[in-house]
Amino acid sequence: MDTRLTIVKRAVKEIQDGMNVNLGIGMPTLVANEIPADVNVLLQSENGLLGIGPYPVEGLEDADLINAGKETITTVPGSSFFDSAESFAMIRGGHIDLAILGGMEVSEKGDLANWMIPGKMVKGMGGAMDLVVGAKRVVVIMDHVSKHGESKVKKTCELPLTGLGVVDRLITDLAVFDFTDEGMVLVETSPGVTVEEVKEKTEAPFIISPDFIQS
Amino acid sequence: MDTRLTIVKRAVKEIQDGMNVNLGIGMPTLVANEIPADVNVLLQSENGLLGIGPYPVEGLEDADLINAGKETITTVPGSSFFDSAESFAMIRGGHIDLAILGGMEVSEKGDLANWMIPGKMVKGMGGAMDLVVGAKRVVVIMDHVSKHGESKVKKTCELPLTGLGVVDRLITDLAVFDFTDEGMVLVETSPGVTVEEVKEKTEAPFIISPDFIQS
Amino acid sequence: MSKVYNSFAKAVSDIRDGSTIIVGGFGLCGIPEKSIEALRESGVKDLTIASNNCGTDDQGLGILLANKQIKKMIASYVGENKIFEKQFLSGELEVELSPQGTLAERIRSGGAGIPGFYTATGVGTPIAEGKETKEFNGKTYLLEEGIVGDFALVKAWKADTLGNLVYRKTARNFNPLAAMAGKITIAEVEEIVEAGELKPEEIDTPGVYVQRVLLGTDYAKPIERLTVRKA
Amino acid sequence: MSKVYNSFAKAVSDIRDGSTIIVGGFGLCGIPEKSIEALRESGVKDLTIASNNCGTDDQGLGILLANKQIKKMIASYVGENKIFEKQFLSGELEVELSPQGTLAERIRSGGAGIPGFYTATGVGTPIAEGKETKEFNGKTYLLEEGIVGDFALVKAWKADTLGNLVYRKTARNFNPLAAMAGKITIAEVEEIVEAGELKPEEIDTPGVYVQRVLLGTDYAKPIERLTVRKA
Repeated sequence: MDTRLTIVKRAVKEIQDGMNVNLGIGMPTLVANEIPADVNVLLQSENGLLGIGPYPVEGLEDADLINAGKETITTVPGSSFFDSAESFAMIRGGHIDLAILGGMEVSEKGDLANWMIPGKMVKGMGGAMDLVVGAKRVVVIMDHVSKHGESKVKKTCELPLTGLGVVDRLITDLAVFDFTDEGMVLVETSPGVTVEEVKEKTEAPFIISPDFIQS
Repeated sequence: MDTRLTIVKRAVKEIQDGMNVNLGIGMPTLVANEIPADVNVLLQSENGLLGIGPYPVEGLEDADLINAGKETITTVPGSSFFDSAESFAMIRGGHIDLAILGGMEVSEKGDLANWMIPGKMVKGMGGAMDLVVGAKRVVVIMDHVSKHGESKVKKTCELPLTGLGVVDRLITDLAVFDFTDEGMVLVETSPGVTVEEVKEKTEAPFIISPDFIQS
Repeated sequence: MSKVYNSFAKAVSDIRDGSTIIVGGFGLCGIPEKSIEALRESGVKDLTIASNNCGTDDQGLGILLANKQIKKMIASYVGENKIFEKQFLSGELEVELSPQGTLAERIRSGGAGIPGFYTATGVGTPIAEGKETKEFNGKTYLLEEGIVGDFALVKAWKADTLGNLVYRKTARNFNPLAAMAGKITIAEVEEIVEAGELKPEEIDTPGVYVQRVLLGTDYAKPIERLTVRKA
Repeated sequence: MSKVYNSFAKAVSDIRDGSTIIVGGFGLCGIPEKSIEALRESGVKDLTIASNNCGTDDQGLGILLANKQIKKMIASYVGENKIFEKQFLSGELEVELSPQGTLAERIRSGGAGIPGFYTATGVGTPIAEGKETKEFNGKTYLLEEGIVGDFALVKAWKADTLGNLVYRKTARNFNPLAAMAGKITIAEVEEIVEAGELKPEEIDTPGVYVQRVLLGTDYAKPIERLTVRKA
């Protein structure tokens, strides 16, 4: 199983029946495909839709019906359209149960950086800054280690922040962490991954949960 | 002609073709009946309707369709329903061309008092404070002199204010005043009313417009 | 995952003494009659209620006043109620008057995660007392704060089982805003349909704001000022 | 009192160099294609544009960039545009990034007469630099200011002759907000009907916000990311 699929399959467990969920662009979008049929959720798209359905059947795509990633989509029964101010009233006002976003760096205090690399072209934060402060629960999914072999789980984020102390849970290809008043807590490791390996590849210090699960 | 009708008939001249207008509760509501058939206006009701129609035919009243005065009404073609936040976005945001409100006192600086008499029960200001700061043009209609013979056009309002310097035009049974950077300006007197009489019954000092009209 | 409750008594059973409740409606139009009745039956006290009006002596929120269940009222106009007057003058009832547009926006803001906003409404009036002001482009504005309710009671026309709501005519008024601002929003309606039967474009309040949906029957829908013309 | 214009050139003819324009749309979905084209033809310069995105190299607002008509862009995401990157890096183009929800609320606020509001969005990030903060209940919020446009360009599905607008699906997005915030709002649509043909409850944008209505034809409606499944 590639690391992306490992992460996505773990992330989908965060989704519970009855939730309203916002999935970020990129890897988080893939989580939608893994939601079990008996789990009823409404997926929110911040451009103005609650109740995203699957991609349209070829030829039936509609340019007026897209998600926040600008992909053509469909709607599910019970969906609703609204304007972008209403959409972010929902997000900022704490009505979205769960947001799953990608990350570039997460700090031990739950700070998140995922929108800007200094020196590179600034593309903009889109709705990410609103989502991380507004959603009831924020789960970040990302590779544990960068392509250059550096830990992306930092003592302090080096990249400009998306939000300060906003991450509730971090899911990487190696482990799952929670961010609590006591600090960063290791709650799981992925199959075949030891706590030693996680320690080695994590710049930030962490404590181990009493409920720690070795997969 | 009673003084109410004098005022109402003068007030209706403020309404121009194509305007969106809010008429206050009480005497201002009567202005609607006097709008000429060839003048197309949309009347706004701050509870959430643009396009108030006449009272319903007896037996066809609908408890779910009322104006801000809680009277049963109808709608005109081109009307729209919306919530109260949207309604006041319209008002506060300067999208209503004209508001006609009743008054208790108006000062020479265009301050308005029309919601509260100290010592008496406070009923509340409803939407009046929003209307006077938001509408593009605010016209107040009221009797010139109180039942006790006192001028209601004051140097300074004695009653608690609804708004500070908000009145564009005041129409009474005796006269019409504008409020300008130069001060309060007499622009018209009612039929049979002399400038002398207006001066006598007006506590506030005023200047006479170069375009003054003696009716 | 249906949000439909069968009992109003059960739907309001976790509203406790001292709760803050946002209630939809304008005058007696679009008020959550059945939830208000259930609240009276429950007997909870010391409520803080934010609603544009406070009913009449024997209708709407007036029945909670008569039953001495309201400690504080946040409203824009309370003129139709003698019991209100009596309790206010005796000091039993605390009142916070908020201009109607400010109140509507404060409730929306509460629901939208906005703790405060600036408005020109009320500058230079008694409403400005004790409030911070700030200048923007040389003009003075008041800081007004968002309102969040422990609960919100709203009345809609139709709901689906996911809590999506559609309102009827001017019975919409404060209801969509109240729905946004309740931590737990209880919606009563005249018809409940299956998810998918309301068109995505006709929904006024997305179900994400609504936790409980109830079917009400025999709505009184009192008319405060019957005004008609001859056919 | 019809608000219908027959010429896009005429409808944008009073937009001057240096104007601030709010433009609806999300990506290339629901963008006012014809008004943007008319603006390019008019050649006005030094525009400040507030819009969630800035089109692509050859679509949407991108064609105004390519023609060097934009001085400043207020947006939340500008990633799809190489000309943008070039002009930004050369200093030709000024950019103000605003988080998407903050941008939507700033535009709504501008239209609603609210000069500023507080939000937790962006606290502790580069977006907070130079902005006032304030605590509410022990939590820090940023002050964000409303945006008002000299003009707004919006795209709707249908209009009536009074300027009432109805949007289609997710092509609604920023359009109703832009409509509120333009001193002069120019709406282009795919169908114009008589006043009274749109139901009062289906209208998304009341005509009070709209000054000019135009019928557009041959909409390109480009799809940025075509994603489909097999039948």
